[in-house]
Amino acid sequence: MSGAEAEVTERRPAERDELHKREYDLLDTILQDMADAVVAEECYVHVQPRRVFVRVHPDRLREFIRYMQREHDMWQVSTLSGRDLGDDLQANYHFFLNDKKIAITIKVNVPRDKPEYPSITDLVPGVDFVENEIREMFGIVPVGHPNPRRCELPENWPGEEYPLRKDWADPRGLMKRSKTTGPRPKEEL
Amino acid sequence: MQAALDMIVELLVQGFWVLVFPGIFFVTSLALLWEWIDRKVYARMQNRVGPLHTGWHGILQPLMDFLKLLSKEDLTPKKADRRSFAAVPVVLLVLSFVLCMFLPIVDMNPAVPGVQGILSFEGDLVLILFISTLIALVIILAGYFSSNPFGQTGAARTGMLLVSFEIPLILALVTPAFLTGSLCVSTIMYRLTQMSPAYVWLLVLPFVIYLIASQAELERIPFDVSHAETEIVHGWQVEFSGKKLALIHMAEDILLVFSAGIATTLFLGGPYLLEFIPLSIFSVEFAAIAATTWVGWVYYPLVFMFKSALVVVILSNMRTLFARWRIDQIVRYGWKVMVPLALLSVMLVQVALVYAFPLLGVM
Amino acid sequence: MTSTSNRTVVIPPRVSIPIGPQHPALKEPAMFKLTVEGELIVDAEVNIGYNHRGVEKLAESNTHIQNLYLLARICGICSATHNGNYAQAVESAAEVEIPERARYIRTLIWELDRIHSHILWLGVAFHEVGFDTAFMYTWRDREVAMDMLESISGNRVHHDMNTVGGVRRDVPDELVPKLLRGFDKLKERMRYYRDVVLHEKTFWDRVAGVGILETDVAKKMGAVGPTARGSNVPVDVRFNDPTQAYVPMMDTGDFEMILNDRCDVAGRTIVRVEETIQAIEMCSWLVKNMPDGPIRERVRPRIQPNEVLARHEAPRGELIHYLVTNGTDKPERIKVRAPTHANWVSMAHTLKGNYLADAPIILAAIDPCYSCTDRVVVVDADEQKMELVPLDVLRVRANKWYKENPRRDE
Amino acid sequence: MGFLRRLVDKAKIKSPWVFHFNSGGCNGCDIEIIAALMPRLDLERFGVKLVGSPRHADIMLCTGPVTEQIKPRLQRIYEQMAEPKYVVAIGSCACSGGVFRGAYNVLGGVDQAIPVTAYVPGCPPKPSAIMHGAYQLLQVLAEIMGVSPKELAPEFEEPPAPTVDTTETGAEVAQT
Repeated sequence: MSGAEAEVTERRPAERDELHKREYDLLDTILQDMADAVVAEECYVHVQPRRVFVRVHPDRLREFIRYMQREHDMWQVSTLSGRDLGDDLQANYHFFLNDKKIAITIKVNVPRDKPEYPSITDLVPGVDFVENEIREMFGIVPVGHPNPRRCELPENWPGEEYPLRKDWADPRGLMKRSKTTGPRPKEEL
Repeated sequence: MQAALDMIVELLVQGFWVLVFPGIFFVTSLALLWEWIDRKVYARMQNRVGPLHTGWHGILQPLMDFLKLLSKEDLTPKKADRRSFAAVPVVLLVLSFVLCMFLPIVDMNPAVPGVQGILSFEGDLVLILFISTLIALVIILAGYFSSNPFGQTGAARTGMLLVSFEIPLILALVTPAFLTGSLCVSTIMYRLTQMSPAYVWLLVLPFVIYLIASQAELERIPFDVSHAETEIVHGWQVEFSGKKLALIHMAEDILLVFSAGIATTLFLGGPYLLEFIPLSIFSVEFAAIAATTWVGWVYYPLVFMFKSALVVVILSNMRTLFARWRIDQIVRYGWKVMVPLALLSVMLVQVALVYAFPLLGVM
Repeated sequence: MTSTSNRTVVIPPRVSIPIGPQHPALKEPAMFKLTVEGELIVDAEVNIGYNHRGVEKLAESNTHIQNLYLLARICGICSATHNGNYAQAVESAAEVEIPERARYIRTLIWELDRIHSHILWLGVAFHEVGFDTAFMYTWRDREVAMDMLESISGNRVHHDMNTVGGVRRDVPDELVPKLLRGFDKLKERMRYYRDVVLHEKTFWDRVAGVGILETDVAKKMGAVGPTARGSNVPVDVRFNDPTQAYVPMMDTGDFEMILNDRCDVAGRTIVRVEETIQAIEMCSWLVKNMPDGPIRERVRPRIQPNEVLARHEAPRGELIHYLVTNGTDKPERIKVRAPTHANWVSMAHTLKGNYLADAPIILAAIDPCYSCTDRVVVVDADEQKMELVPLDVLRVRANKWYKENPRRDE
Repeated sequence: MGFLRRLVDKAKIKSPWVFHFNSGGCNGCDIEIIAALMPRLDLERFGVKLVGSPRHADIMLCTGPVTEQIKPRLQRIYEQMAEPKYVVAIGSCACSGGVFRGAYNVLGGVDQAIPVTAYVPGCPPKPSAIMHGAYQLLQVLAEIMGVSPKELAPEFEEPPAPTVDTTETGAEVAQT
């Protein structure tokens, strides 16, 4: 599936014991309804209470979001966090099902050379600027975003540099913490 | 030769009156004193200490602010119209000095009965109202000259505010003129002191209206929407700095002195205090001594300062108690409440003068 | 006021008022481009990129312990929440159970932080509206809460109370009576401020009916915290997804979520004041039945590879830490989603259609904490026929205007 | 004229108008600056007044490690201040970049962007520390101006340091 930690994966599935019953019911309904859109072996219920992780194919993402909004009344969007898995880039949408009290994370993997996937801003307006941020920080481009623009990086930031990728090194080099440069001389300011 | 000498002496004496005692120097020091009182009351009402370390309990703080501003660098935005940008503070200061000349602090010309101000003449009440409108106009122009979007919005707001509070101010100031039938501030004040107390009850409502309207004229909370600190930074004053800012702050303080002065003169009986006591020794002999000898020169200003200090404390309390209103609420409140109230008080006075008082036999 | 109903009348000049990046109303640098028609705000545009410090990149080169201090410095007012939530994330990644007393102390610090943050916000709201006397009074009474925080954690703002596996300092028993007395004093003052908020006419005029955010719009735009609860949206992590000492507290059942259906700034104000009183009751409940026992658990610095989503109810809303560990003592990826970040879209929506004078109070209504957020959102003007100037042109025009007003006239 | 010159110099010390600018900090220092202006520890006793526009101010209180995006604005605001101007860097972020030193978007300290006169370290410095910093700055300026610092604030006594059991004393101190 992805990068270095393939064998020691960070997935910690929980047993199907009584504690995680509600989460497993939700996961089963999802797997049963949307079997083809979801990568089955990567969806699991986490040991931590009230957490479900699901991985979806990029092209079926919008359909999956509509299904969740229709079936499970998913309206509370939390955020979108990007990840660099070595040869793949991953976008995780975090939602919270308010009535079932379960936090569901929808993962979308995109290849590094062609990092695009359909944007869902029109379905969920809340993610409008988080998608901009992921485009700027990771280079993952949500196609069809209504208002792509420069987010928090300064104007003079070079276009194709993506600071949060693992392979990006700070051109100025991490300022050595201990070395005290002292106040810059007056004329240089 | 003798006439020339007399003329020179006369000039010097007049110069002393205008420049030093009841004139510019006295009014400026009074302005600094009132700003100190205002800041101290505002701070103490907020459980704070207020300025403490400059002079006795911070009394020199306004003076220090003024001197410091004078010594700072003076900037003019390139796009602003330089000459008029520099003219605005000077015009404001001159206008507020002229306004203060009409206040009867010391008896300037004994010929006319009662204490007369330096420039008191028949009809100076109308001139006062005209100059206060002129000041509002100059403030609006100052906003546009500074060519700063904050300045322009601040000037537009000041315009709306001052226009909507001009009418209540005028009606409140004109009511004492109805009672006494004269248009000279000093003679109004003198005749009011002679009248029976029944007339004083008619002045209570105009006094309240005047206080609220002058709070709006001086643009203080709850009406300081034009240079509201949090919305548009310092409104029309945002581009002024250094000497210009010092002059503007001094002009504002002098306007405070003038508003408090007019309130004491027309509504609180001007520089007379002991004369109101019914005992003959006070109302007759003391009034005569005060009117003629040097005692008046000390007693009248002291009473004047005491009464206007009271008014300043009232205005300062208003500042602490209220939040700032939005411009549309102020304008709506101005037209829907203040103007009808002012008209009502004028009608009340007319009805009382024409019908009620002759019936009750009040003279 | 020119009537904007019939278009034939002369349209007032469209002035673009830049509030910020330096503005007394905003305690932090944020650039709000309000396009104003006369006094009505037609279009609001938020640019908060001034605060971006690259915290996430920095966090990846720090160990977990160092990250605790770094993440606490993201936001000065809600520093205990970032600190506590990251510690909670690392502990659930390591799947370690921390002692009961440590849970209670961590939750006590969270609630105390909520009290001081809400009172601070109440003071700033009074200041935005020009009610400076109440601003002074609220901040004076906030000193009682600050002294309590200082006596427990040693520092007024950044407490750094938590560590991986528990809490760093204990609450000595002789401090408990003092805390209880402080809570009573705070509760009595907060009741006084609730009356001031409800009955002070000049304040109520400025807050009622301003900044309307309907319930469904709040849901769609992803509003969180008191901003959402002020529009009747049941969003509160303490009740929906309780962790630490909230679990026993919710079982007692005498606390319930505070909602208000006014949907305007007044609603949010009432929710925050009620929440402060509830937080004070929670604190006294925590201090009264706090179990004894150890306050720390030994945890090996190398955390097993794990993927955790830690959620916590910060004073401003739902805070999310998405942590991925990779077996070393440094996090592989840490994503911090601060609550104010979620409120930007809904806040920009509420700005439209209000007066310019209301802008500060609406901005303050979501209790913005720009240091938590460093992103930007643009809201287009509604379907009026006026030509909308795109963002870059506005920025160029703003820079040109700045250049034309240099400090010195040549 | 010597007396007038000395009086004006003394005026420059006695009424320092202050103006606050946050260049990307965590606003912990900002709330402590405002807490220093509050009833418990009132900075206005030195005549300090918080003004909103750089044109009116003498001292700029700058907090936060300067981020890349805000540096041009910070320098432009600094230029807009009228001439005898001083900058006080409040908080360890402003002094040296603090916790955020080394991040790719942070300059690391206000002195990398504008000349700084005084530093108040601490994360965040307590209000009494900010007050002490302000008082020290005024004394230093007094020496530069040749005004004897003694009568700067003759009866100035150390602000009441909050003792450990402060719940009720804190309130009492605030009440007085």
